[in-house]
Amino acid sequence: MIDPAWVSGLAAILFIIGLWGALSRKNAIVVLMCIELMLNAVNLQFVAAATHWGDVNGWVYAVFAIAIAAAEVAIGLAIFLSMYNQHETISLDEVNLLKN
Amino acid sequence: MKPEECNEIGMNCTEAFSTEFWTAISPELVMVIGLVALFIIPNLGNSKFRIPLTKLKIPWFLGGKRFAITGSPAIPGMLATATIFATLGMMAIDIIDGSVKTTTITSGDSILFKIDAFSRFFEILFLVAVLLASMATLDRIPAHTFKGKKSMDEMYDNRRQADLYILLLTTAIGMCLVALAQDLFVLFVGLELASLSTYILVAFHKESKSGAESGVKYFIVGSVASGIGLYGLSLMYLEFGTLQLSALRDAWSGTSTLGIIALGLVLVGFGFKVSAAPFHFAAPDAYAGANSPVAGVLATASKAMGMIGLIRVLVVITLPDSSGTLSEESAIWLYAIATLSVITMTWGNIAALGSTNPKRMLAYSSVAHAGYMLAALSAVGAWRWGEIDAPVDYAQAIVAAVLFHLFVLVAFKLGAFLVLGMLEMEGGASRLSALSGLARRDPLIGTAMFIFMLALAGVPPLAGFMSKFLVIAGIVSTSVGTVWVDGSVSFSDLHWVWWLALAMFLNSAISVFYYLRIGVVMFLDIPEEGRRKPLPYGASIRMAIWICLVATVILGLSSDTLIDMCYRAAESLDWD
Amino acid sequence: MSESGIIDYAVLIPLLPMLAFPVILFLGRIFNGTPTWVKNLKEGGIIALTVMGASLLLALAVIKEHMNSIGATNVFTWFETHWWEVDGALTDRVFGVGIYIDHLTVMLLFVAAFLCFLINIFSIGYMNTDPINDNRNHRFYAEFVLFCSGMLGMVLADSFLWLFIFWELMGLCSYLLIGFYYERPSAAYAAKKAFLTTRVGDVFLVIGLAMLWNMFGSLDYAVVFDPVEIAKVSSSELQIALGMMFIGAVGKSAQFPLHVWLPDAMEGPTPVSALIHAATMVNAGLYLVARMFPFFQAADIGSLSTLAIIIACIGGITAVMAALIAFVQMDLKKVLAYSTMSQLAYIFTGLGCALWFANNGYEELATFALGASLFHLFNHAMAKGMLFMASGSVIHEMHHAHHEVAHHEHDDDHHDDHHDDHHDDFDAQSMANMGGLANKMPITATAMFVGSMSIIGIPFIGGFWSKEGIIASAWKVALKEPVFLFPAMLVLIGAGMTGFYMSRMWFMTFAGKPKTDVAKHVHEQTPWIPIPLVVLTFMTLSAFILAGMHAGAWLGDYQSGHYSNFFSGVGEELQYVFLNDDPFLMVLTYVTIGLSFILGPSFAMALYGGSLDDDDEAKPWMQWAIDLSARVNKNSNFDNSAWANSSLAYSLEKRLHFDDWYDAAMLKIVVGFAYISAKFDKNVIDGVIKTIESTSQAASAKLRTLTTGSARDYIMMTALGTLAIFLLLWGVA
Amino acid sequence: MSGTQALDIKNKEFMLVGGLLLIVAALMAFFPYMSSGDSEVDWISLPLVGFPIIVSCILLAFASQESRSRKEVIAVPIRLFTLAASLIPLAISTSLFFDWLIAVDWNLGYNEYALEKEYIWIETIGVSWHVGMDGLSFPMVWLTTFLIPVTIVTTWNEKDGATYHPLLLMMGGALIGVFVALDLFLFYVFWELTLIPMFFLILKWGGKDRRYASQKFFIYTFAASVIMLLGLITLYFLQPEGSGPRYGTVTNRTFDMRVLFTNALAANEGDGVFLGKDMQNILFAMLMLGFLVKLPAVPFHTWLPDAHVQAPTGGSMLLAGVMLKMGAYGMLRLPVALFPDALIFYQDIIMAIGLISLVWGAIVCLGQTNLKRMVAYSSVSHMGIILLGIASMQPIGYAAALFMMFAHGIISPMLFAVCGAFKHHYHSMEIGAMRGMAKWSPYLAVYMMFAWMASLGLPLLAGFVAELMLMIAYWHTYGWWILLPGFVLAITAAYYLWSMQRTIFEGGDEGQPPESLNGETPPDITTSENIGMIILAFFTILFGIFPFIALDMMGQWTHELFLTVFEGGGI
Repeated sequence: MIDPAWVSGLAAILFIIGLWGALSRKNAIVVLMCIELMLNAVNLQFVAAATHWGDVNGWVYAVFAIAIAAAEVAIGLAIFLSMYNQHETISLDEVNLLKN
Repeated sequence: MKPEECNEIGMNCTEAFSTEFWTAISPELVMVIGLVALFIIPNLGNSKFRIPLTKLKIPWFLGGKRFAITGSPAIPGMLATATIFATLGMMAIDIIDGSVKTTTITSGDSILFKIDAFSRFFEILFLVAVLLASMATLDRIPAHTFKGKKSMDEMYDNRRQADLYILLLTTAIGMCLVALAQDLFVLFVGLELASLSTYILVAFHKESKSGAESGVKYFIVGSVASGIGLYGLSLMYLEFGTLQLSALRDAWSGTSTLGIIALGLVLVGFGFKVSAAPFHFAAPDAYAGANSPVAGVLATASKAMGMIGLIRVLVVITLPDSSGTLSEESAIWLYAIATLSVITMTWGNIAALGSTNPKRMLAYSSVAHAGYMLAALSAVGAWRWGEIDAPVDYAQAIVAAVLFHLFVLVAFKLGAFLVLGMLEMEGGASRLSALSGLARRDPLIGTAMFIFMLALAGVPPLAGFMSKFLVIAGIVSTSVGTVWVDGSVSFSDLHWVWWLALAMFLNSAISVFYYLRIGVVMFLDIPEEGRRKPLPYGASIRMAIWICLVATVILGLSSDTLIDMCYRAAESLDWD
Repeated sequence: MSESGIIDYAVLIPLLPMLAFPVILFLGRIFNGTPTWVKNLKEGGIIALTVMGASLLLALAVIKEHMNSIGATNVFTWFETHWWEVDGALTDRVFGVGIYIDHLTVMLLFVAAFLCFLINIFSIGYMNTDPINDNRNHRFYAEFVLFCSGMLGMVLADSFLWLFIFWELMGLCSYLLIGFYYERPSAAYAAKKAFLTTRVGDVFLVIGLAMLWNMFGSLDYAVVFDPVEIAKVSSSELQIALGMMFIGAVGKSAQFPLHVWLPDAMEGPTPVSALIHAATMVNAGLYLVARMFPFFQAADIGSLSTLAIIIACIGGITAVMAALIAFVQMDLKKVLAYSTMSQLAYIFTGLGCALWFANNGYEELATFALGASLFHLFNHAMAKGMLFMASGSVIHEMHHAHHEVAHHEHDDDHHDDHHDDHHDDFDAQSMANMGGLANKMPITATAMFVGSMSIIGIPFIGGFWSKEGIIASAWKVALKEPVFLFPAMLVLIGAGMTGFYMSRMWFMTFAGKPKTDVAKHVHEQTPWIPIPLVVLTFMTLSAFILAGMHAGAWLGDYQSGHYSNFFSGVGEELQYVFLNDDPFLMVLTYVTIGLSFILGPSFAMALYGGSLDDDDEAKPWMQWAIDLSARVNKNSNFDNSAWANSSLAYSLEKRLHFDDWYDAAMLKIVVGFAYISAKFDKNVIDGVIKTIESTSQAASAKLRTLTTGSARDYIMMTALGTLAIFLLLWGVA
Repeated sequence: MSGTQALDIKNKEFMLVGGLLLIVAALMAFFPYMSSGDSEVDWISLPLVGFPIIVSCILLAFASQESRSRKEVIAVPIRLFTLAASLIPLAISTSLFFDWLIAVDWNLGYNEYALEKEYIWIETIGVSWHVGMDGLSFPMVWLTTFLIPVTIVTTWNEKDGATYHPLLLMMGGALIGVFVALDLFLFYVFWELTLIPMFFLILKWGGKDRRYASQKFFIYTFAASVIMLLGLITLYFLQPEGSGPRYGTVTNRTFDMRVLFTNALAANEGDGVFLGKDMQNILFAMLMLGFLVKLPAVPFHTWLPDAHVQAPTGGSMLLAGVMLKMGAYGMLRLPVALFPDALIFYQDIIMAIGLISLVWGAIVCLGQTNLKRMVAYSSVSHMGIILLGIASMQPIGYAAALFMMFAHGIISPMLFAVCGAFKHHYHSMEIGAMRGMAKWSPYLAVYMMFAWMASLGLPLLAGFVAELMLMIAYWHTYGWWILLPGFVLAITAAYYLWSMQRTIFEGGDEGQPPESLNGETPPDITTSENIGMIILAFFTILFGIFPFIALDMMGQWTHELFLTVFEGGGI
């Protein structure tokens, strides 16, 4: 069995990659994917921690987190769609009518 | 914790899905029922279901040509309003005698929910906010939905009416979950439910550029923030092996590095919800793009939801016990929150100073208010970490002040958004000039708006003054502690959080400037071209504004009951 | 000490005129222009006269009652307050309002009430016949009675506080009456100047009062004049306090260096000049200084001498300076104004002497000097009141004559052109336009003749007695205190100068040929004007009798009974003046007489004398003087052009530049500074506030640019915020 | 659509229902225990404070619902009604003053109040509706009740009177509330409440720059008063905990001033120092800051000229007449009495501020070209006298400060009434824009001269009494510094006389009307202005000649203050 520490490390790396991606990419879809990456890191972490503690709750948390992520994707894509309809772009940098 | 155990220590425990469980959460159940009804009722029609292979048609009622009565565009709103009203009524009956029976809902070893004064208080707060918002949208479809001018009838035929109320209800349910949750993850799930609903609500004007844009921004930043928060939770789980509040509270140690990292990440997650600087950036954009009642809900209920999280994490989990053994090294978040509070309130106020979009201005002012509440939380921290000799009542009073502030915010901040909502009904409220001459066009609404502004600024005897007053009084009381025993005090004896009170006061002095400007514009300026006529009627939104107005005044004049309620709510948290 | 009797009604003396003030004002406002109001009530003049008559009668009754006794009564308590003593105890302090009557009060009360009444009569003649006053005479009478109230109240007051209160009331009325012709810029300017200049003095008076109060805990005469109390306080402090109060007196009595307002005050109607700026109000300063007498008596020997010397010196300087300026004035009233200033200065010198004597233990000499001073005050008030009224009569008739002449021309030239535009450059007050009026205005000329003689000090007439007394006193002090030589010399020289300018005035006005067409048409008209002139002429001449009572007896020993045998008193007085035991004083008398009676008038005759028109003949008691002047003028061939063109003469015409300097100081320095201050206030003090506002607005704009509108930046900020939280958490942990 | 039509409720019904709700709520909130307690009639809460505010709210609500064209029609009855309503407090306070009809014992010791009434308001934090009056507050209460009807009459013809006059009435109620409050919280509530009607008065009826002025006025004074509030809250928590009806159930402290004073007096007794020297100094400074801005004292005065110049006549009259006195009242009520040791500590600073206000105000007056601005700065100057009185540490100085408040409260409204009438009839505020006012407007000229003279401290008018007492006290404490106040007396005369010279006087036979009139003949003042000003003039004279009417009461208060606070405090 893999030491949960390694998994946590992986989760951390995933999270950082996700975060980095979220703040460096312009494409909304890619950003959404990066957010998913962050959530995946969370899942991994939960699972690893559940293993570490031998606690069933962790797995439940992970399942719930997956569900949340799924809902988020659905909603996100819908919103992006409407953005695309209006702005005809999915580049986050070009959508800045509202500011100041 | 086993039910038997918790019964032993005097709590009323009940296992999930047991009979008692259904009674205990009956108010929330009403909402769920309402939600289901909202799915079904507008869709009732004359469709028939043909039993396969037969010609027998059984009336199926879902779909087809909608019935005139149930298909009326006014129905979803009324249904949602009635649902929330009923829920509120049930909760009110629950607490009418002043004390909430504490019921703990467990699932196996873990405590899921706890129905106590604290959670009931917040539930009422959320429901009032959502109720007002749904009332305000009753006889109007959110503005900018139609680009072209359409008749009211067409607007009412808009099927999205139902969507709006469904989302409002899910938001309410999510928020109630947050209030009830005794497990950080459950709390987060509720938070996500509410968040996801609000993302859609913000982006509800998908037909307009600003609607879509604000939705996107709010969604992306919100998701990142909640992702960070969730990661923090997972780290916390990794470190302590549980996300149960009571267990975490016992396990929490300020010396654990992973714990501190987790705390920081969780703070970011909730910080976004309360729109604390620098996590507030999406808020002004979101408020500006969303329709006003929804923005009002974001600024009040959503903020309160974030505040629940902060209170749970900061006050319940990470506050050291009274033994003081952990006192010095665990004063970990005191400076962080204090710094954050000063930055937040100053940022909010300064930014609002020059803002010419009333909605953005209200958004920034909401940021500032978040700062005030964070300052209050710092005082709670100082109570434990500042070697202040004061009983627990002091800290409870501060938390009560925060609760009071959150509650009355619903009255005047949401009220202000509702007034803007009225303006949106005749086309846009994104410029200051939209408000010009409002007092002349409609003295009642103008006066109401002015009173909301004064309340936001903290002018007595309005509710806004009372709330600020209580918060500051809380901070000062902590910084003073019980030094009076000596009869003689040196100024240096006071804890440094006293300066937070000063910062708050200076900030509210700055804030008067922009609140007052609204008043000046309303009372002095000449209405814009094309906005000379009185405002459209809209009985229910007027009613909502009136409720807000009366509450703003009454909660200022006669705040005793509410303070009491807040105090009891604060007391019911786990102190020691 | 309260007693019953007529003194209980003394409060009515100032109160009646004070109550008449609103009555006249409002009746005038309501009935303005109606025949009854104009004809029968003389636009309020009759009401004023009635009130003043009542006051005079009451005053006479009070004087009769208290001629030889001190009377005091309390009217009401103004207010009470408390004082925290040095030892921490609280004591009650009462500010009362009351009446106090002693010899000084009696004297001034008579002067004030009597002259107010007479000048009221004169006013009815003077004011109501001048069309320029139509519809505003009620204002005049209202202010007039208010002034009288102030004057009477001041002399009757029982404390320095109420003295000051009425003093200021007079100041207000003076302001109002000088500015009576409000539409004239010169009048407005003069009114402001008068008020402001006296205000400067008043400020010091208030400070003096504050100091005095702090020393005695009260300002009531009954308390502060108590020798026991005076002995308790520090003399040096007392001297400063009294000095401060004296500055107030300097302002009110138009002494150097606060004298600038008095000549300008002649912008007011002539009755006002007569009443306020000659006969009564300017005496207030003298009254105040005379009131200080008990302090000087009771204080340590010599401890207050410095102040006495200062008072005398101020008097001396003013006496000569004013006389010098009077040399060159062409305006009839201005000459009288400077003469007033000069004569008041004499009285100040006399008071200075009296105070010096009192403080140095020479009781008798002090009484004498004080008596001489007050007697001069009396004489001067009577004579100068008369002179002003006479001058008013002249000016009034000149105006009338001018109107007639102008109308005549108009009627000849343009029959249809009827508007009143003869407010041309003709100056009815300039002596250059007069001349030869002696036969046309016999009563006026006589009055002025007698008045001038009294002021000059022609032997046996009015002011002669008192002036001799003052000069003698001054020299008597000078023999003991060398510093006093300065004022003593000045008053002596001043006597000669008085002779010159008063004679000059009379000769320029009444002798010689009429200098203008207008002067030929002058004649006396209304009966109201001569009455007071005649009365006062007799008053002035009868100073002989009063002299018999010896002014000294107005003070101190009340029981000596000088009234019973005033003829022997006259004998004593004559002997005192002309055949004094002290050869020095005797010589001094004759020197004075020589200067004032011979030298001064001779020069005046030489320069300005001349006979009347051939067919005119003045009354015999004046004709001789005119003839004499014509002869002197013819024989002397005196040429004063060198002197007239000198820079000194120019300076004198410019009133020694005092006004210019004061104006410059006020306008350039004070107002300039005020303008700068106003700018500073607006731009710097308020600028700070504005800067805060603009800075925060700018900060707001800056801060809001951080909200770029790009979601990526928001995420970035969120990440940065996360880092910041970590840092903060770590910093602690 | 049709379904929602039935739900449409007209604004009026909303107003009716809501208004009733509000009134009921207010009554419930304020007087929960009204029926209980002693049987004595409460002459303060409703008649003096509640009545004006409630009446004006109702009138305002009523007027706001009328259409624009109807507004002029209803203005007349509303004015009359407002006037009648404002006379009721006046009648009550006057009869209290002279002990007619209502028996009042004004012979009070320190920390004793007449007509004291107390109802618990906010139980949780120990706030009660505690009102009462003593020698310090009662003259101000009377002044306020007196000024309200006078102001209403003077500005009878102000445009949009249907809302203008009720606002004045509301202002009066709030101001009275400040003076009668015996609870720190209540005091602060009314303190801020006064801002709102004044804000509207300036905003809606003000001059050209009213937008700027009204906001500046509001923000400046608000900013200062929040600092004061922080001081009050700190003070609140620095008191011993207690229990009882006045004490908060949550905080265990009370905002009650009587308790506060009792504590402070007990602590200050002898050598004791309430809260300690350091804390006293801090709190004193914080409280004073709020009061100094309100007063206002240099350098915190710059809101005043702007507010005054822009404010309508009635607003200016009340602002100068009563609102500025709130600052002085607050000082005497709280910091001076609570922190005598700090007072000694700051004595010279207070004196310096007072002196600077006095001198600077006067000098700046001299440099003004705007009549109203000049008068505004003269208020700054006169308020300096109050500070000097406080710094003098003599009962007579305190009495001077009190009487100055009172006298200035009568004189300055007249000053502003004159300015207002001038503006009204001459359409200009520039000094020297015209000459010879006495020709066209003799009444106005007379009132102007009267007011100016009263303000420059002419004896027999109210202002003099205070100046005299101050000079006496000041010499005692600060000696030759007295030359500066003396200098100011002269400068004050200078600017007033100079301005009169350039308005009332001069102009020749024809006069020089201002250009702003475009050749029309200026009228004299209206009857209502005349009535208002003559009332003010009458009282100026009355209190000038018979100051004891008000001063004895003030003297009594200062006596008690010194006896109890300073002597008892062992200073």
